[in-house]
Formats: sequence, C-alpha cells, structure tokens
Amino acid sequence: MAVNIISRLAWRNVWRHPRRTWLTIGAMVFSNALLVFMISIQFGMYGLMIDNTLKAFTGHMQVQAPGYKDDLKMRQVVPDAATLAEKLRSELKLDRISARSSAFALLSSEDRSYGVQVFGVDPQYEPGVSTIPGLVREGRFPTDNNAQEIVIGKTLARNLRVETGDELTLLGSGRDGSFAAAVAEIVGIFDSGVPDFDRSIAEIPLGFFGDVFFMDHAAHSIVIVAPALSAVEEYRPRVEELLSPADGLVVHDWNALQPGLKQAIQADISSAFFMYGILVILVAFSVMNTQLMSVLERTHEFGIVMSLGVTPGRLGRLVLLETGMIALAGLVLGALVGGLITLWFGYKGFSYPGMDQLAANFNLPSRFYPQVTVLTLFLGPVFVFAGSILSALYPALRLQWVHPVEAMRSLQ
Amino acid sequence: MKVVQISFLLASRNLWRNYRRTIIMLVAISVGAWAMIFMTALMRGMVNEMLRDGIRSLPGLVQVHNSAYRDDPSINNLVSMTDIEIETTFAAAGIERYATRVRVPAIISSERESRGVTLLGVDPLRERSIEAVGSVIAEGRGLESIDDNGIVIGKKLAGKLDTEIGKRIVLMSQDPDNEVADRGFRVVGLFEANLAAQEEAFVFAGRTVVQKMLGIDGRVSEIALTGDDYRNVELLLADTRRLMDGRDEVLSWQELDTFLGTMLGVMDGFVLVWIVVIFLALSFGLVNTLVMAVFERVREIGLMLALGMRPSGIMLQIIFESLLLLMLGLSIGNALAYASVIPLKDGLDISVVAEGMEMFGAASVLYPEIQVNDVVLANVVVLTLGLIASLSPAWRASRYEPVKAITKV
Amino acid sequence: MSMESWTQGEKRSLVRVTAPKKDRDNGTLIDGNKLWTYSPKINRVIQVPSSMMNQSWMGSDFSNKDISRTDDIIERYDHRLLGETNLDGLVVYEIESVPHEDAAVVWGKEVFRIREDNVMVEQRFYDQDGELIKTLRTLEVSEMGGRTVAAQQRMEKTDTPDEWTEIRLDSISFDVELGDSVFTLSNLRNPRN
Amino acid sequence: MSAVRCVDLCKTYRQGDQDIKALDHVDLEISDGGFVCLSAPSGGGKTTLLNAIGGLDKPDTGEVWIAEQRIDQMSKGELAALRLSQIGFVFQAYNLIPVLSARENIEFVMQVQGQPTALRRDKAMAILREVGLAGLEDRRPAEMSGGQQQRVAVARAIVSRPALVLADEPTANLDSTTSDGLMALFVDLNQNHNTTFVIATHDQRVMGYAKRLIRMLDGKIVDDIDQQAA
Repeated sequence: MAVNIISRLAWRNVWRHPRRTWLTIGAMVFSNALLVFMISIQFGMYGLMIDNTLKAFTGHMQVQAPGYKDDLKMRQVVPDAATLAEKLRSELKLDRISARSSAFALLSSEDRSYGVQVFGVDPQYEPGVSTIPGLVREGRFPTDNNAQEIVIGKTLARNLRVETGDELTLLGSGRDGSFAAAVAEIVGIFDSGVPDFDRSIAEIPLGFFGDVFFMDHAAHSIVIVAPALSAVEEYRPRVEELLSPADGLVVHDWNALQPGLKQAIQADISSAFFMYGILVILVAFSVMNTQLMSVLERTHEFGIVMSLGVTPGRLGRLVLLETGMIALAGLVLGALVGGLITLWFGYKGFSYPGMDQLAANFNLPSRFYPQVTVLTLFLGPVFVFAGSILSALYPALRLQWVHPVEAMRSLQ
Repeated sequence: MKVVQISFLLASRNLWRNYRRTIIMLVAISVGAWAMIFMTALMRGMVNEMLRDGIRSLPGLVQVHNSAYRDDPSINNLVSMTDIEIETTFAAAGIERYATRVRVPAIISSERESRGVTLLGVDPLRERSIEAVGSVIAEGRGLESIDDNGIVIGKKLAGKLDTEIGKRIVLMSQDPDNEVADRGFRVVGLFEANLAAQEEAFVFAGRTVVQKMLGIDGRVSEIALTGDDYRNVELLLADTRRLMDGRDEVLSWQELDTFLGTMLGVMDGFVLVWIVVIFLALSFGLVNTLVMAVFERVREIGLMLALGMRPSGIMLQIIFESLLLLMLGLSIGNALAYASVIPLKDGLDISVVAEGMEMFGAASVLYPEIQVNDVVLANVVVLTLGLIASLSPAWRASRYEPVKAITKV
Repeated sequence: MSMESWTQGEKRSLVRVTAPKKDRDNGTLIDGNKLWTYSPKINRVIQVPSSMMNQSWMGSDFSNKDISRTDDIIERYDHRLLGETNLDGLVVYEIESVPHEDAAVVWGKEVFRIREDNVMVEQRFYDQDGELIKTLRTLEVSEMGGRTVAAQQRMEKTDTPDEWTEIRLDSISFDVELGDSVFTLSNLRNPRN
Repeated sequence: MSAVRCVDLCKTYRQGDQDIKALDHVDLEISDGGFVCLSAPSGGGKTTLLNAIGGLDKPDTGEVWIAEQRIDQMSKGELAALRLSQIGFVFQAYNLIPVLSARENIEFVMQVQGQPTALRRDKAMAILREVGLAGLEDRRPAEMSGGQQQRVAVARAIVSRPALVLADEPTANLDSTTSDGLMALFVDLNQNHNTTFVIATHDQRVMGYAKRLIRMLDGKIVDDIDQQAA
C-alpha cells in the first residue's frame, strides 16, 4: 500500500521537529482564529447594519411611482395605496407590509419652527416595517389611523421645546401643490440614538396625512419587509406581478433605496480583505520557510530514496502531503480556537473603545454579539489552507532538480 | 566590547549561511512592514481627510457659542459679545486665526426651486484664516468684504436650484421676533467641497448684510477659531475660555462633533492593533527561523561555549541575528511603502463606493498619508517585539550544555 | 370655488371661501407682507412662514406671494416704459419692472400691460434668463360697482399650458366703510360680517 | 605543582534503560608539563574524564582541581572564564566555527578574552605560521582539508598559551602523515612552553608520543604507565 506508506512517512516527517511544526501550526492557528473572529464580527456587523438600517425605516423593498425615489415629488404617488397594501399582504402572506407617505413640512411650536420630513404611516402595520414605533420612549405611538397626532424625535422635541401633550403646527404643501396646514398633538417622542434622525423626522397617522396633504387615498410608497434579507430576490418578482400595469409602479429593493449602505460595506470589505490577504500571505511565507527547511535538511535522505527509484514527483507529493497535514491541523485548530473566542464574545458581547460613538452612525448597538456560522468559521481558514499548500509548491518543485548522487554526498 | 563585536560578526555571517531561508523571511518581513505602513497610510489618509472635512464644516478647532445655542440653534441665542468687542478682545490676546459668523437656517429660492440651507454671514477676510468649507471657489469669485452684497453657494446647490453665477436668488429666514426676514442676493461664486452634502448645505454671504437682513446688528452666532494641529487644541481651548470668561460656551472640535473626536482615537488604536497583529503573524515565522538556526548550529554553539564564550555571548548572537533580519526587512518594507505611496500622490479614486464613503463621512478620493509617528511606531513595535520573540530561542541556545552540544551529531 | 374678499388700502385684504362646502370658511388674511391662513378643519390661524410664501395658494397657480404682495412692486422694482399700444380704442402702456438688487424677488423682470383706465391687461413673469415663466392675463373687462375692472383673469404657467387658474369677479363694491376689525386674526377665524 | 588533580570522581549516564558508569571512583594527578594520553575502548570513560577536567561536564561526586583551583563547583561563568584563560581545547572533527575564516577562528578566543585587535591579529598570523598554515588565513573551514582544519583548531587552542591543552581524538579523521605532523607540534609545545597536554585517543601512534599513558576500562583506570621511565 504505497499511499499508506507515503502518508505514514509524511506524518513521521511532520513530527521530526515538533517545535518547528508547532510554530508553523501556531502561525496558522493565530491567523485562522483571528480571521474567524474578525470575519464573524464583520459579517455580523454588516448583517446588523443592513438589518438595523432597513428595519429602522427603509424596509427590504418599496413600491413607488417611478422617479419618486430621487425626486421625492409629492405628486409621484401610489394610487389607492391602502388597497394595494392589503392585496400584497394577503397574496404574499406577509404581515410586514405598510403604506407610507412623506412630505417636507415646517413644524412649529409656540416659539420655534423646524423643517422636517413628515411621514404618514399606518398605525396598524407600521410597527412591522419600522423600529420607530418601538423606540417611542415617552408617550405612545398613534393607534387611530385618522387621529390628529404626531410622534417626533427626542432632539427635535428639545429643539422645539415641547413635550408630549403639546400641540405642533404642520405647514407644508399638499399633493396638488397647495398650502397644507394642520395641528397635531404630540403623543409620543422616540429616541433612536441617532441625533440626525431624531432631529429630522416626524410621523403622523396615514389617514391624517392624507387629509392634510390632499393625498386622496394615495401614498408615496408601500414598504415591504421580506421574511429575510436573502428572500428579497424571491419576493421581488412576486410583488411586481401583483402590481397593476396601468399604475406604472416600480419596486425598489433595499440596495436601490440605500445605495450608500452596500457601498459602505463594500468599502469596508475591500479594506478588510486587503488586511486578511496580508495575513494569509505572511502565514504562507512561514509555511514556505518551514517546508523549505524540511526539504533542505533531507537532501541526503531524498538522495538515497531517489537512488532507490522513487521519482521526484512522488517526493514532491510527499512534501505537499506533509504541508497538507500541517495546514489541516492549523485549519481545524484555528477554526476551533477562533470559533471558541467568537462564541465567548457572542456570549459576553464585544466592544471596542469608541465603538459606541461610531456604531451609532451606522445604526449599530454599542455592544456587539458576534455569531459563528459555517461561512465565518471556514472562509478565512480555507484561504490560509490554500495559501499554505500553494507556498509549499516551491520547496516541492525544488525537488525536481535534485540529483541523487549529489544529494547523497551532501552532509545534511 | 569585543564580545559584542564577535557576536555581531557571527550573526551577520550566519544570516547568509542559509540564504534561501533568510530571503523568504526577509520577504515576509518586508511584506509585513509594507502592509503595516501602506495600510496605515491609506487609513490615515481617509481619516485625516475626514477630520479635515469635518473640521472645515464645523468649522475650526474651537468654537464659541451662546450656552443655549447647541440645544436650540436659533437666532435668539447669540454670542454675548458684539463683533467689535470680540475683535478688540481677541486682538489684545494676540489671537488672529478666528472668524465670527452668523449662522441661521434659511430657505433659498430661485425662480424654479426652493431649498432649506444654512445661511452663513461671514467676514471673508477672517474666513480665509480658518480654511472653512466654502473657501474653494470653483467658479466666479469669493466674497470680498464683510458687506459684500453677493452670495456664494455650493456648485451642487446651484444645479439643484437651476441657477448660476450672475443670477439672483432670494433668501428667507426669521428675525429674532419670529418675523420674516428676506432679501435678494446675486450669486457671485460657486464653491466646491469634498462632500456632496456640504455643497448643498451651506451658503455664504457678507456678515454685515446678513446681520442687517436679520436685524441683529453687531451680533454673531459663533466664533470659530483654528490652530495648526488638530491633535493639540488644549492650549487654544484654554486661552479662549479665559477670554470668554465663562459667558459663553467654548468647545473643542472633539466635543462639537463627538463622532470625529472618537474617530481619531479609534484610528490611533487601530493602527497599533494592526501593527501588532501583523507582527504576531510574522513572529511565528521569525521564531521558527531562529529555532532552526539554533538547532542546526548546536555543535558550534557547544564549541563556542567550550572555548569559553559566555552564554550571554551566545544569546547576543541570536538576538543580533534576529534584529539584523528585522532591520533589513523593515528597511525594505519601509522603502516599498514609500514607493507605493508615490504613484498614489494624486489620490486613489474610490468613487465606485462614493455614497458608502459618504456614510463614513469620507470623501471618495483617498490620499494616502505616511505619518512619521506611524512609521516610527511600526518599526519600534516590530523591533521591540522581535527582540522579545527572539529571547526564547536565544535563551535556549545559551543554555546548552557544551558537552551534549558538541557530541550531538 | 367661490369666495369673498375685502381689501383696504394697498396693504390689507381678507379672502374667505364660501363654496364648496368642504372648503367653506377657509380664509386668508394679508397685512403687508404677512399672510395668515385659517382652516376650519384644524380650527387654527396660522401665519404662513417665509419658506411657504412661494408655494401655491389654495392649490391654484397663484403663489402665496402673488396673493399677498400688493403694491410693494412700486417701491422694490425699477420701472421703464417699453411702449404704448392701442387696444379696443384705449392706450395700453407696456411697463417693464426689474426688481432691485436686494429685493426678495426671484423674477428677472415682470412686464405689465396696463390700460389707461388702470385695468391691467397682462402681467408676465420672466426668469433671469428672460424666459417667460407664467402669465396673468385679463380675459374680460367689465363695469362693476361703478368702475371698470378686470372681471376675469387667468394665471397660466408656460410649462403647463393645459392647466390654469381663473378668477372671475361676480360682483364688487368700492368705497365700502370697513372697520379695522375686518382685518384681524379673530375675524379671520370667526366671520362677523 | 600539579596541573590537574582528580579525587574520587564518579559519573553515571543513563542510556536507554541502562545506567552506564562512565567514571567509577577515578583518582588522578597530572603534574605541570605533563604529556598524558588517555586510552580506552569506546565508552571507556576517557571523553567523560576529559570533559570533567575541562569543566565542560560536572562529575556526580568527587573533586576536580586545575592549577590548585577546585572547579567542579564553579558556576558556568567562572568555568567559561577558566577555560578561556587557562585551557585550550581540541576536539575531534568539525570543531571550527564554519562562518569564520581560519584567522578569525583563531582570533575567536582572544576576541572573547578582549584582546586588542592588532595584537590578536599578530598572534593569529604567528601561530598560523607556527602550525604551517601561512597563507590560508582567509579560508573558511569548508575550504580546507581535515588536517588543515585540525591544525587551525590546535592553533586556536594554543594561541593564548594556555597551561593546559585538552584534546579529544585530535587525529581521528586524519591520515597518518598529518597525524604525525600534529603530534610533533604538540610535543614541541610541551617541550618548549611546558604546556601540559591531556589527549584522549585510541590511536596507537599518538600513544607513542606520550610521556605517560593511562588506560581506562568501564570508567576505571586500569593502567598508568610512565613511558619516559621505560
């Protein structure tokens, strides 16, 4: 059984210098563990970033009039939005679909005025597509679709010098361009933790919005949250199918709605993967060095074996097999250590000084609980493994030029 | 010391004994050092640009406001001193790089569009000293005096308003009595900013003109002061606090924009972590190389011990060998990093992810910046940790029993 | 839609909607360059802020500014007589009015055509490139309340020639004695006359 | 005065699961200017004894005295200093430092002793001439024959004129002519400089040069012959 002998030989050779082997494995374990941990955090953060950003407000998809996304013109509407939303809910068997309208309006209290984006939201379904209803810290979210009530952000409340129970005047222009005005009672104040958001957004019931801004049953978008981010692609054509062609509506997915999000992630991924690449390269050099040593010090031995008729090719495979064994050990141990570290932080939570500040900018919590998935567990280690095998090619190929007699004469 | 000399000689000779191994290790260290410095330069470039943009739009390193202004940025909350008092006070204190500004929310209208903006009434001569947003004029001219009748708006805003240089626009805001304050202005210049958002957010007009329009003669919303080093604002902050004598709120840029402040700290931390991580990845190879070097030289080491060299001499040899390897690798890596930054002098265009970068508050052209202290840090960390990492093999080598070492074949 | 309007001097006027029912009692009070609006639906008088002045007045092609700005055009513009023409036997003066540098007016110029009997035949709004943006045209001139007035006017935007807003005068009386109380906020809210 | 004195030396090695008595109650005294050959079959204890005398190895029990100093309880540092100043070593094969040239190898000890460069160089060149290697000073060990290497090793051992030279199988890898040359060098040094030589060997020809021949077996001295008297 030649294979058996070769692999046994490889195994013995691996342990000829246990210290050296362990150091090489150590390099792999270090890098692998780091990669597993970092990638787990990174991917987890992206997930959260997407999730939090989208769940906060945007949803996974939105049905809109063409052009509305870029112009936000009042007259670019989804006609009879409530009916369409209801149709989508029942046909797609999804709860988390809600119609929404928005307008720029001036909010005035007794002595202060600020321009904000006012959203008309469906009190019944909005909590399914947005986290804002859940972020109401003071008071409550409206329940009656026609109530003359408003919820505003904490910062805005402070700037307007108002609290729940006070009245605000809304001034804006309606769908037909006419002057729109209303008075609403502040029933809730939300705190999203993002000052920019808390300063610039107010929500009122959709029915009330329709009255104030002369929407006539129309709305600006229907927000849809799919069961999972990955299901967006599946649901999108189904939503498109359910739209009446006469309305000429379009479906935008989250990437179209929040182009910055994916790009921020791409930018982060490319810089992170540059760093990971460097780590893999460094490990590869370490392996190359070890395997080169291992080949050089066995020149004499290889000479003997070759003179017995073993081809250089087979010896090359032996070297690769040895590397494979070391790399496999590195992969398994690295994934294990990395997995355990990640699990530990998944349990305890991970934080970095200053992270809370930065995290808030990307809708992230200040403590992060990374999770291990098969992808995060093996993505890094597999690259390290591949890099190690590649780097062993040089020592393995060197063998092809070894001359048996010269090799035997060599002292080491 | 002769022992040091001979140890060094032996170390340098030994380094080339197994040149393949040395070269592989050198390449690894060079790549590591290059990555440390190059990556840091890229990140620094991004963050510094971010900080500069941020500081430009604040603007300044230190700002003075009415203490109620931050909570309620209205025209009613003005700085307690009049602009003349400010001028005399600051001149007496020898502070020159500052600007006083009126800052109010306003509506800008052209024939076709209206937009919400922040109207800044500025003193253009003073403004130049703080290098704020709006100082890069793309078309037309900048404001020329404190009572310049013209207005400078962002290039992007001009596009949105469908207006251009030479045309008039109308600005509307509120005076302290909540009454409408409006006025027409002729667009005299368009400015350019790194961040698209800034080009749409700010418009600049002569301070006196704005003060007159709003009916707040001689009063300003903010004083922006700047200095040479954004890392070091304590002195400026203290000076200004003393001058304002507790009447107004004096804050540093870190306090004004906590995101930016944190960013700087996080970046410093990140650079160190990155350097250490790279080093650790290298260290296994380094220690391995040294262990092998010791291992294959056991006989010689035994011989030297037998001849009367002290164990410390042996240690010194191994440490020298390690340091030589590191220094060589570092020099190559440093040189490579400098070399790879040269072609990127004009910036690395990453506008494919421009909107993503804007989310970070960063521009879409990256100018790598090699900072001397980062380079020093990288080299010092590598040498120090490298020294520590080589202690173990060196110690082991020095502990050999000469007899066993010599008799080992 | 029908409405009633009271005007005193050149600065003050009050407009109130009388029909249809859904818009009944919506009102606008103008005093100088300030404009208040009242809607029974929200039962509140609101001063229209500066930012809203350029917006459409009650969904029409008139802006709030068109409504509120009465004759400050005389002070804030430079005027030039372009020429005289004859229309229906009357001399029509064509006047070009260019706003002062610091006037809060976005138009490049306005061109008025005014009959010698003070009836405005046409008002054209140009942007700063000299492009016509909108036109207010008098369609019908008649005798009413003892004077010659523009009985039917149409505001038309150049971009959307298919849409316009017309104002037709059903009746008008002049020299009516109006108390100061007419032009007050409380009157805007609670019509007493 | 005795150059070397050993009292009741014992040393046991463990090899596999067997205890091997390398030194078994050895008593020995070598006077100044002695020229002693230690001979024993492999594993007879001669290398162990030599190492004990040179302070390279510590006996389990017993005392070792060099020039009236007890060395078996000295620290490593003291021992290093002692070897540096008083003892010269010549080992079997490969006892040069491969990365140093012949001259540098010879200078090595002096350099560690801290002698000035110029003096060191002069001495090294002189000793190279003395051992017949003039002109080879810049060769690395790998570029020299076994005999030349061994002569460099001897040169290094004697260059600082130690009182005692310990040599372990110095001729093991040399042909007979070269061996003779080397031994002649030893004898010359012994006679002209009164250097004490202790040479472990199983080479009969080497033993012929000895003034005193000590035979060992299983860690014991079994024979001690004064060849001058004979």
